[in-house]
Amino acid sequence: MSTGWLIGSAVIAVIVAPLIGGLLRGIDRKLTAHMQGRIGPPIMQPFYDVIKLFGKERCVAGKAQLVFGYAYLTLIVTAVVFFALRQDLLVVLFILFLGCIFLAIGALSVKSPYSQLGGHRELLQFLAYEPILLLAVVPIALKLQSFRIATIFESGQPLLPHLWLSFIALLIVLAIVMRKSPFDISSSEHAHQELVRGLVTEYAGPYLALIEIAHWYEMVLLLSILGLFWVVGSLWWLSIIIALGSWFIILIVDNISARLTWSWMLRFTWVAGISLIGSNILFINLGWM
Amino acid sequence: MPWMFPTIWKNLFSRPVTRRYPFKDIREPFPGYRGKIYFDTNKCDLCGDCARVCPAEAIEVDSENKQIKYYPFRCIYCGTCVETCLQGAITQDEHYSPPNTEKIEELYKIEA
Amino acid sequence: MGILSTSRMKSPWLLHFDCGSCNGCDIEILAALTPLYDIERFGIVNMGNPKHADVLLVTGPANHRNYRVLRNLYQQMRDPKGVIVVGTCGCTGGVFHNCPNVLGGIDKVIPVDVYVPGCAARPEAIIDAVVLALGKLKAYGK
Amino acid sequence: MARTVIPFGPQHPVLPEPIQLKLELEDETVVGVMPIIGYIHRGIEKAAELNDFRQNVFICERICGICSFIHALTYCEGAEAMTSVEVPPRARFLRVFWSELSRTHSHLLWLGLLADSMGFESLFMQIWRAREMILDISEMTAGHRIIQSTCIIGGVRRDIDKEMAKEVDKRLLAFKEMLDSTIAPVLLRDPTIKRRAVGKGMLSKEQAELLGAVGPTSRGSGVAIDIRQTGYAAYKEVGFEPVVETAGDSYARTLVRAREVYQCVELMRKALSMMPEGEILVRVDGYPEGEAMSRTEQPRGELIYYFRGNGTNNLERLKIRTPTFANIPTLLVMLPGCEMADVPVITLSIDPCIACTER
Ligand code: SF4
Ligand code: SF4
Ligand code: SF4
Ligand code: SF4
Ligand code: SF4
Ligand code: SF4
Ligand code: SF4
Repeated sequence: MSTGWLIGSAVIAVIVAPLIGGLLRGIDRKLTAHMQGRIGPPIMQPFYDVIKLFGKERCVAGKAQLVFGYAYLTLIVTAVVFFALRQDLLVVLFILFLGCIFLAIGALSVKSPYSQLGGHRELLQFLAYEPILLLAVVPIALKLQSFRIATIFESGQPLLPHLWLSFIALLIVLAIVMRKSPFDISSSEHAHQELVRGLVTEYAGPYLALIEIAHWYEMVLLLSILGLFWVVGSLWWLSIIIALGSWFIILIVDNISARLTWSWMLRFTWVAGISLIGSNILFINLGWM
Repeated sequence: MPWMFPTIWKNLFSRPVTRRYPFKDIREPFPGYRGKIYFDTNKCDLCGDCARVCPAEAIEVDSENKQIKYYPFRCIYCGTCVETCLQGAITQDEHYSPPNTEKIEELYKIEA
Repeated sequence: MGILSTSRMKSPWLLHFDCGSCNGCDIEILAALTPLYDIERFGIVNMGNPKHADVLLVTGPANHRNYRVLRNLYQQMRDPKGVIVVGTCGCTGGVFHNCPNVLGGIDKVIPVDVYVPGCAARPEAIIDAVVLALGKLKAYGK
Repeated sequence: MARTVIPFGPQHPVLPEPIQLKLELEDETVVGVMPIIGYIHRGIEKAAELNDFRQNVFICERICGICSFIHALTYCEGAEAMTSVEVPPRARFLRVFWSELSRTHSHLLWLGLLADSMGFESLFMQIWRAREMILDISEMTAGHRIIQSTCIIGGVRRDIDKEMAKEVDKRLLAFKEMLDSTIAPVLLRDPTIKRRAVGKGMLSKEQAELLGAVGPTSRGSGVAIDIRQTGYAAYKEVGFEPVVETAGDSYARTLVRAREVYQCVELMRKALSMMPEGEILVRVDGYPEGEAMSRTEQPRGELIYYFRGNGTNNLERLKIRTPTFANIPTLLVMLPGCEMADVPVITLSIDPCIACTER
């Protein structure tokens, strides 16, 4: 594929990803409302929220936090660009991790105890899902002998039949990244939590909007990684269906479970994630998958 | 977890139960709802009983100037005044008193 | 109407503060969030954080202890912001008008935009009040 | 992480009411709790001395909007004792009906808040949806969703005729059906709820007795005390068995309340069907004289009013002791040693109600 084409797609990705992310958030809220027997907000709601936040008066708790907030957004966008350029999957993930760490440090850099605890929890949460996310791409490499996304596109055969165990592990990660029950420990979507959206308590107005947009990027990126499990030339729409299907499953789980505590989450993600991926790797090596 | 599933699945595919106030599906209050208070200026004889029993001091009877001042933003809509008035001059509507950007008061000129 | 003011109208985030009420109006506010009234239809979310909120919903009369908390919360909120007082006792003191520890209506402490009478105010009245308060958010900056 | 002090409240979405808990944390473990109160104090006891004793009913009923009827009932029982008024039997049964209606909506409200504090939003929504059915009954019978305002000294202000009783019965059955089909199975079986509540906030029977816990908090620890057993209003005639669980954790307290909702529905239906014909209100002549006490069972436990009158329009003293006041000390046993994430669930499990504790 030509370089020009790739760069073009990167530009499109940067523009379109937040639109898709916001739209998905809107549909998410609508569907959740329907599951609860309510009507719910309009689908465009997340965009209204973000635009309104841009129009709010500015206020910062600390300059440092702002810098970290911007770093978070920039890094996530960079990760999306790298993904669109079909670079190494490991590079994409590491940039993503770095971004998330900046978000947590931003929260830790202000004095408010809620923000502190929220940042602390974010790091714990990070500890829970990042290893799984990293490990989950190992089987891909084992299968294709490369971490490059381009290779996955070129391979011409779907990964899912071989890697469905890792795929399930990635679903857990997705739930954590989307901050959904039972894993919404650091910043619940519906503020009714002991930390009052701990992580972002001190971000307000336009800055909160930037964080929100970064979340949209992050979610779309993860969904795209899930979509990678089924890229076969002409059946590209199947990968979209897979990504959206996973997203829908997370929504359902969110609505049928209570939030759990971080200690449980850590145990669960590690045990479930590592055993799923481990057996996946084992099966590949045994030639069963 | 699985025990919540049937409910949300059913909800997902049925019409939401939301009353779409203020657009449609507005449910009228039940008969006898304790709503807004009205005075009948023809019946009142300015005896002042209603002002005495009102627990929120929402009524002021001014017998000199022959008027009643009623404060809807003080009234707790208990209905005691309605029960007390011997002349039957006070009625309680079934609709709630509407919100406002300022605390209006109502002045009734008594004719009798 | 610009896109910004449309968005303001469509996304009022609430902060609820119980300023010494009897819970009657508080539970009606909560009830307004639940399926039968579902004020999330209007993009309203109950935020627990004054820095994120646009509309402050106060219930109950201010008293000598909590008025400082109330003032703090109000000052922490970012412009544009609105204040709705829900319930008679927050409007004027209502049935608590002669209680010794009660200062009176919320408007003795912070500026109030909309008053909702009723003891307790119905969820319908709360919805009406939010619609009224949106008028102020809409006019902001003009 | 070093020791941090987190101010929990006075404005916090998990606690709808303003109380501040200063939580001392080591990492995420709570090592100390200091409740700071007074945000909601209005001085109602003093106001009750300033007002006419008949007007006090309306103030007492607004000590709190959740079990507002029971406050009015307790006040009226005491005032009736002081003025030697005999309440007609029909009124006593109607009082049982509205008491239980308050209890039902209060317990549902609490179950919803519990689900919400666990981040189980859809369950919260379902419970509150069911609660609207109870509020509709309240609006139909009493003319208001929250503050029933039907109890006054000498009886009740509204009657429930045959036709309305039938309609109420129909609605109660529909409500029970909804409980059975959507809410009870989740509360009883859901593993995530159990994980958050079982074994959290332990209170042994001995501790409950020692600290003087009341209501569901004590009944969840196996102490079978329910003031309704004293037979005030018409509880003697209606008859019931207190609901008791023995585990003593947050989950046991949840179960007590969930089972009491069923009990309330039964009591309401019984009260309506056993209600005799006749007067509902008698005239009150005379003024409160001497002393009186009245005790009732609120959704949260025992409520005590003490009265002293001097034969005038105004009471000389009105003293209220509320269930939460008796239950707060149990928090000091339950909270230390728990995780920060469990604080809302445990705090909620005693159903703290500040409005009437501080009055
Ligand atoms: S309204 Fe009735 S009670 Fe009040 S002053 Fe007039 S006649 Fe008397
Ligand atoms: S309804 Fe109650 S509060 Fe309102 S004016 Fe009448 S007596 Fe006073
Ligand atoms: S207005 Fe009435 S119901 Fe509302 S908080 Fe005040 S006393 Fe309670
Ligand atoms: S009881 Fe309340 S109002 Fe009365 S003196 Fe004490 S603090 Fe003041
Ligand atoms: S009421 Fe006061 S003085 Fe009496 S026993 Fe209790 S604590 Fe002691
Ligand atoms: S126990 Fe709670 S619900 Fe009942 S009156 Fe007191 S504050 Fe209100
Ligand atoms: S009785 Fe106790 S709590 Fe009350 S004022 Fe005296 S010392 Fe304080």
